Amino acid sequence: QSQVLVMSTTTSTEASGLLGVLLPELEKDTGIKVKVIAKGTGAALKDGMDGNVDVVFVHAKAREHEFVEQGYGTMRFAVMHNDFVIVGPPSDPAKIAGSKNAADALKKIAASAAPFISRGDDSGTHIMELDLWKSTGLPLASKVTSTTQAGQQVEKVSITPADSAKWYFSIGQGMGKTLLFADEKKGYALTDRGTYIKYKYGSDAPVDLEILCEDDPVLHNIYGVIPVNPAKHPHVKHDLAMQFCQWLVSPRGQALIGGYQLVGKQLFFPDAITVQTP
Amino acid sequence: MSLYKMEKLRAVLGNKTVLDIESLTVEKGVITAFMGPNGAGKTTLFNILAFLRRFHSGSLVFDGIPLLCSQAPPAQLRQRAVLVPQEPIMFSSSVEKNVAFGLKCRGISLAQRTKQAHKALDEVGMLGFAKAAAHRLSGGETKRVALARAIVLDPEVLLCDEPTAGVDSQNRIIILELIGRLNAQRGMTVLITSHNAPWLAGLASRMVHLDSGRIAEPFPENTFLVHPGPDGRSLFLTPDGPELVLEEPLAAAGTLTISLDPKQLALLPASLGRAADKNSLSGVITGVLLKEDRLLVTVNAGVEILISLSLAQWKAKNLGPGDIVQISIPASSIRVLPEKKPL
Amino acid sequence: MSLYKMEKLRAVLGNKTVLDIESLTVEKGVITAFMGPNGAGKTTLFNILAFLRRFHSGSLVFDGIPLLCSQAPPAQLRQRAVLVPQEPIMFSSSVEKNVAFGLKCRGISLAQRTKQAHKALDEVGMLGFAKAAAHRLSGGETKRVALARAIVLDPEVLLCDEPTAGVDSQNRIIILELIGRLNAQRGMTVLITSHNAPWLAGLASRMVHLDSGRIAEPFPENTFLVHPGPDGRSLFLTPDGPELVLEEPLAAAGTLTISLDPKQLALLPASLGRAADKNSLSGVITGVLLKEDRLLVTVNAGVEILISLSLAQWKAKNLGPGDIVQISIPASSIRVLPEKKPL
Amino acid sequence: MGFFWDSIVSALNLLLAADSELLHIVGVSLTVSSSSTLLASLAGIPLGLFLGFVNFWGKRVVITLFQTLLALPTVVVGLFVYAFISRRGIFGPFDLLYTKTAIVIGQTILIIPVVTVLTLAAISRMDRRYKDTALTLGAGPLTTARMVAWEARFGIMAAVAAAFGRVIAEVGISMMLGGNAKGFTRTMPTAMALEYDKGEFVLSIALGLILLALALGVNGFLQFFQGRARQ
Amino acid sequence: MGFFWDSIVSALNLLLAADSELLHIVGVSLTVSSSSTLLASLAGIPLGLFLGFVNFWGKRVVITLFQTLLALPTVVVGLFVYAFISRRGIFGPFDLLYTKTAIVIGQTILIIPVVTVLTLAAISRMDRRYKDTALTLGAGPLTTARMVAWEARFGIMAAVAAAFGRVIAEVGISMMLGGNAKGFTRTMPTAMALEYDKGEFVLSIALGLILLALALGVNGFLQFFQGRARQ
Ligand SMILES: Nc1ncnc2c1ncn2[C@@H]1O[C@H](COP(=O)(O)OP(=O)(O)OP(=O)(O)O)[C@@H](O)[C@H]1O
Ligand SMILES: Nc1ncnc2c1ncn2[C@@H]1O[C@H](COP(=O)(O)OP(=O)(O)OP(=O)(O)O)[C@@H](O)[C@H]1O
Ligand SMILES: [Mg+2]
Ligand SMILES: [Mg+2]
Repeated sequence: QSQVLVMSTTTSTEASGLLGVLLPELEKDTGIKVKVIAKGTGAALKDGMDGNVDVVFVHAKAREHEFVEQGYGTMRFAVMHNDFVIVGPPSDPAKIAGSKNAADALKKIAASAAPFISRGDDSGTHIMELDLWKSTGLPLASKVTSTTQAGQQVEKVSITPADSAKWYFSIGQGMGKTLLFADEKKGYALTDRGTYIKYKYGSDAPVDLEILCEDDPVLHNIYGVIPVNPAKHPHVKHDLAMQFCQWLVSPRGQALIGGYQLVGKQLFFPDAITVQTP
Repeated sequence: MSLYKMEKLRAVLGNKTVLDIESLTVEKGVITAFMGPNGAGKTTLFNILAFLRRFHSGSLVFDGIPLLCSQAPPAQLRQRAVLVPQEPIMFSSSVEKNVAFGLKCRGISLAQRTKQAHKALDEVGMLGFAKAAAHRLSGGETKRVALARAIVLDPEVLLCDEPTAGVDSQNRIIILELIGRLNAQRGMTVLITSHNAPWLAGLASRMVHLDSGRIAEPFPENTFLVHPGPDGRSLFLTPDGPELVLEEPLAAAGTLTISLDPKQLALLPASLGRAADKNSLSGVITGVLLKEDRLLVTVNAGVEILISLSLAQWKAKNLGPGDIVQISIPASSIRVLPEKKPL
Repeated sequence: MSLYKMEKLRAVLGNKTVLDIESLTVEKGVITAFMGPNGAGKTTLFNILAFLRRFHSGSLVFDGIPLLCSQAPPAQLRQRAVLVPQEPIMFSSSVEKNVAFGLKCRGISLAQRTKQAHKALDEVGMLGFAKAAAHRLSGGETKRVALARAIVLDPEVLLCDEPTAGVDSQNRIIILELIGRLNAQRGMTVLITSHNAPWLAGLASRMVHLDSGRIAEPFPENTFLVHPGPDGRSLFLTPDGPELVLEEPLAAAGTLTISLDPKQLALLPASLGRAADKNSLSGVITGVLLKEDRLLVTVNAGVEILISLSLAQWKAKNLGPGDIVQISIPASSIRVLPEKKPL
Repeated sequence: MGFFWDSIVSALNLLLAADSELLHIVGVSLTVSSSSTLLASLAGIPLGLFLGFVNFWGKRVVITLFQTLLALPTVVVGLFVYAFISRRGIFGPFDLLYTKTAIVIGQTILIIPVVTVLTLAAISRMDRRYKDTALTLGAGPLTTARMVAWEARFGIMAAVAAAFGRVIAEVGISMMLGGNAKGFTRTMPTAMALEYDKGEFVLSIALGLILLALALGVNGFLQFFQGRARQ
Repeated sequence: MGFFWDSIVSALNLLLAADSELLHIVGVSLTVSSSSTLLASLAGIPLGLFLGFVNFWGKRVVITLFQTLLALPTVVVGLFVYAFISRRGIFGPFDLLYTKTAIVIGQTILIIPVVTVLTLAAISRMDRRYKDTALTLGAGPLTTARMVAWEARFGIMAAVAAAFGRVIAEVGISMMLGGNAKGFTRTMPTAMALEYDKGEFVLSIALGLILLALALGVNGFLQFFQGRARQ
């Protein structure tokens, strides 16, 4: 029982099948069993803040740093990255095929008013998408919802391109659902490459979408792992968590990550060169 | 000694006053019969006296214990009075389990309660059905098992709401005998309702008549449904039968109910009167019954008419069953009964 | 003309043969009464004859139409025969809507059916309840509305399963008269059951006796529950009552039922016999009834005993109500009745 | 428990702001779930009555199957309907996927067994005499069924209420077939699921409270009428 | 429809392989949902009986509230329980979050209203004479309630069946409180949801079919006993 580590992570690590390869090896090497709780990045981090898990494995760099700075995590290990691509229907009504500039591509999509499907769920992908929209310089609409937290009014801002009601679909679902939606609506979407490969080549009903924009350096998607701080939650298994993180960034872990392939394509690129400390 | 004491007891169902009893006492150790037409409130009263329903106002005292109309009836009193309802329902288990149920509630052991249940079933002639499914019995069988289910508890008070309706003639006698015996031997207080006046009269020490929720005079004998003639004064006992003439014309039309006072009717040998006379019917003596010190003579004149005579009067006439006679019906003996309307 | 024709009709409920009729015919336009103890199968038979239940084997022909036991009863025949069940249930709407329901099924207009429903309610004396909630009526009221609900349809065949059980004495007469009238005036075929032999005898042209599902001889009169003495040969009519002695000792112990053949009993003036004699009881004549050509004399000897005499025999004795007499009960007149067991 | 207090305050704030987005979501929720409840009742009540009244060979098996379908997972229903209405499916040309209609179809399939089984349970306990009375008075099978259903109306209403409760709070099918598209097919429960995914627990619960308030309104309304009908 | 054919074949393959992972998931599903059904029945049936029998001020309001709770969203239940059992909650030290116990707690809360409302519906249609008979024969309130419940047993069984169907196919609470952790708290529906997320539709449906087969087994078993009890 004491060898069981509880980890919350984003759905992509589990849904891509990566953990299915890593964890059995981890158990062989270290005897650590990992209880995986997969959810959205936001919820996964929240689990860490509440001390429900021993370690978090997510991809939202800015929020991860914040997490460590606020003392919820002891340190962040950069583990790997994959990249985002913009996909769309083969007919490509916005004519973005071959583009290497994501912001440009989005501008064209907005101009053509072709359907664009957004995750709309505050996930790493969604945050990336919003950053891209901001960098296009197009007018953005923001909507404020106020809630109360600990008695304080808190305002939540949600941002969409302006005047996009007809073509911008914010569906608040996972990556796979977003691709299915885009397929159905013959629309564009920002996706991580892994999920796209899975839905394009590894599915019983492959989506009819093509990669139309890739290789823009801003499209990198970086995964990090953070042990939860025992100073905040004394019960967490910090030692085990550290052991797990170190195994992930060790040559052995990194090799497994780099070697993982889906339908013959590499999905994740090992990143663990530097170990950052707060 | 009085067991139930009611004063100004009122019960309201829906928005209808179903029971409105000025004052009534039921004695301990006695069989009291409740009679009255449909809707008189007998079942409602029994439900209240079995502590199953609240009443609306007034006072009810049971064996010195006053009951409040504002509160649910006290549960512990239910152990002392058991109701056999008018339309009993069986739990869907075996007959013997149904009969043993009350004993189980009283914590009697299984062996003991099976024995007692079998004895009670035997008393109502249903022992052969002990293992049968109780909820599939016929109407009369259900009635009898329901009685067994109550008497097996040997309660202080037994309330039987029409215990013999639907019961066959042979078992009716058995049941009546049983009820009489429970009262005579164990001193059980019995309250009973029925629409069969003759046998109730034989069984009960006291008859209470209810009508429209009130204690009332007993309903008269010799009651007939009649069809008024076009003039509003003549009445026909059957569509083509004998005609009676009233003293005053009727206000209303349509069929109505009348009663003939048996004491006011005169019985004459056929030779003395003429069958064609108004208010005079001819018929055959079909029965002579001695009741207390009077004779009740039944004459079949198309319908059966009852005439009450003193023993001396009867002897003087020298008549017997099978003789043809004339009945003379004075207009004053005809009473038009009020139509029943819901309160 | 025969309306229902049954041959070897068998009905099985659960795993009990409830009905097993060799052969029976019910005539058109006639009132046929079905009598028999509880559980005889009357209700089961009526349900089959109203096309509500299947039978198990044998044949049933209705008005020339053969019915198959293998198929559900044909729905269209139900329009021709209407059942008033033993324990009727009301739809939870008003009384008048309940009565008008069948007319609605027959596509009669609202105005017309309300009018007819009111007329039928008037006939059973329930017009005052037209707007009342039908499912809240008292037992007897429900019975009467159920009858109105059937007769308003003016069916070819009316099946009444105990139409007067629970109905008050006044309305019982009204209902019987009504049933008689429907038959006499409209030629309606009526099948009726009841446990009240006397009035059924007056109403019906034919009596059919059922027992344990079979057509049977009528149940004998003078039936008593008796308690055998310790020797197995003496019987006590009541625990401390008169004693009867059998010719042969009994095999079984426990209470049992006997019948005394009214024709074998002898009636003697009190002076001629001694009350202490075995099988001789003394009592008072309480009634004399003429039935067909014989006289039925009721003697109260602790229990009521019926003696049947010819008119000549009676005249010769010169006895009358109120006289004290001796009844002599020959051992041969005592019949021990078989106990009823479920089939 | 400051958390729940926050949620209540937030719920009130949301309501007071009468946010047009919120109103749209509430509207979609109500339309979709009342439509599917209505459709499922139109199918399930007659089905339940049929199973209760008509005897046929294999009836027990059919009843068992319907009882089994009480456990119908939303993913199965979702994928099943998806296979028909996605662009590649037979009904693809109707362009139904990711519309309210699609949610209604899926939810209706989901709750037909609920309505059927509970209707059957309600009428199978009814006194047999209701049926016999209707039949002997000359009612046809439909009228007879209607009379019995009327007597069992409170049970059938409970069946419908259970079905409505099931769909108004339903997430899976609404997500899969509706797509949770903001301004189009987002319902209260999918909005809640989204806020939860984002870690916005307070907002999620606030929406849940509004949903319950809504259900309370609907039920209070029905109770009121039920109370009047009972008199 | 080759899709469904594939699913059926896959389901059979999975079953034939008697995959230990699959067996574990099935085990978790059955344990969790039968526990929560049992607990909810233990609470909901007496509650329904209580509401059916005991008159008190405000009873109609309480019934309306329970009817409203039929629409209880899984997210609300999930977050509510989460607030108590997460490390920060009062019961944090018991370490319940992401365990089977947590799912059972949440599911029990979810279906107590279902059992309560449907039990109430079942007994409120029972002939009043059952109650009166038990009372006059001297039964206390508990025995009386038990007798009436016995007479209404088929209705109550339908209530329990509906509740079981609800939880065996339940995703939201199982995800939120169980965490869908493989080898620990993964249930059939959460496994299906995961496979669906991964785009493994065939596998997802195959699991759904196995789930339905399981439910069929449970129901067939109950029907069998019900049939015997009816005789
Ligand atoms: N819930 C109710 N609402 C309105 N009226 C009612 C209700 N229950 C009973 N009644 C009426 O109250 C009256 C008395 O009913 P009750 O059953 O006490 O009569 P009863 O004397 O037992 O009649 P019966 O001889 O037919 O059995 C009847 O007229 C009946 O219609
Ligand atoms: N489903 C059943 N299973 C087993 N036995 C049954 C079933 N239904 C009825 N019976 C039995 O069949 C017999 C006939 O019942 P039925 O109701 O026809 O009698 P009945 O002549 O109408 O009696 P009553 O005079 O009491 O009304 C009864 O002994 C009853 O117990
Ligand atoms: Mg009564
Ligand atoms: Mg009968």
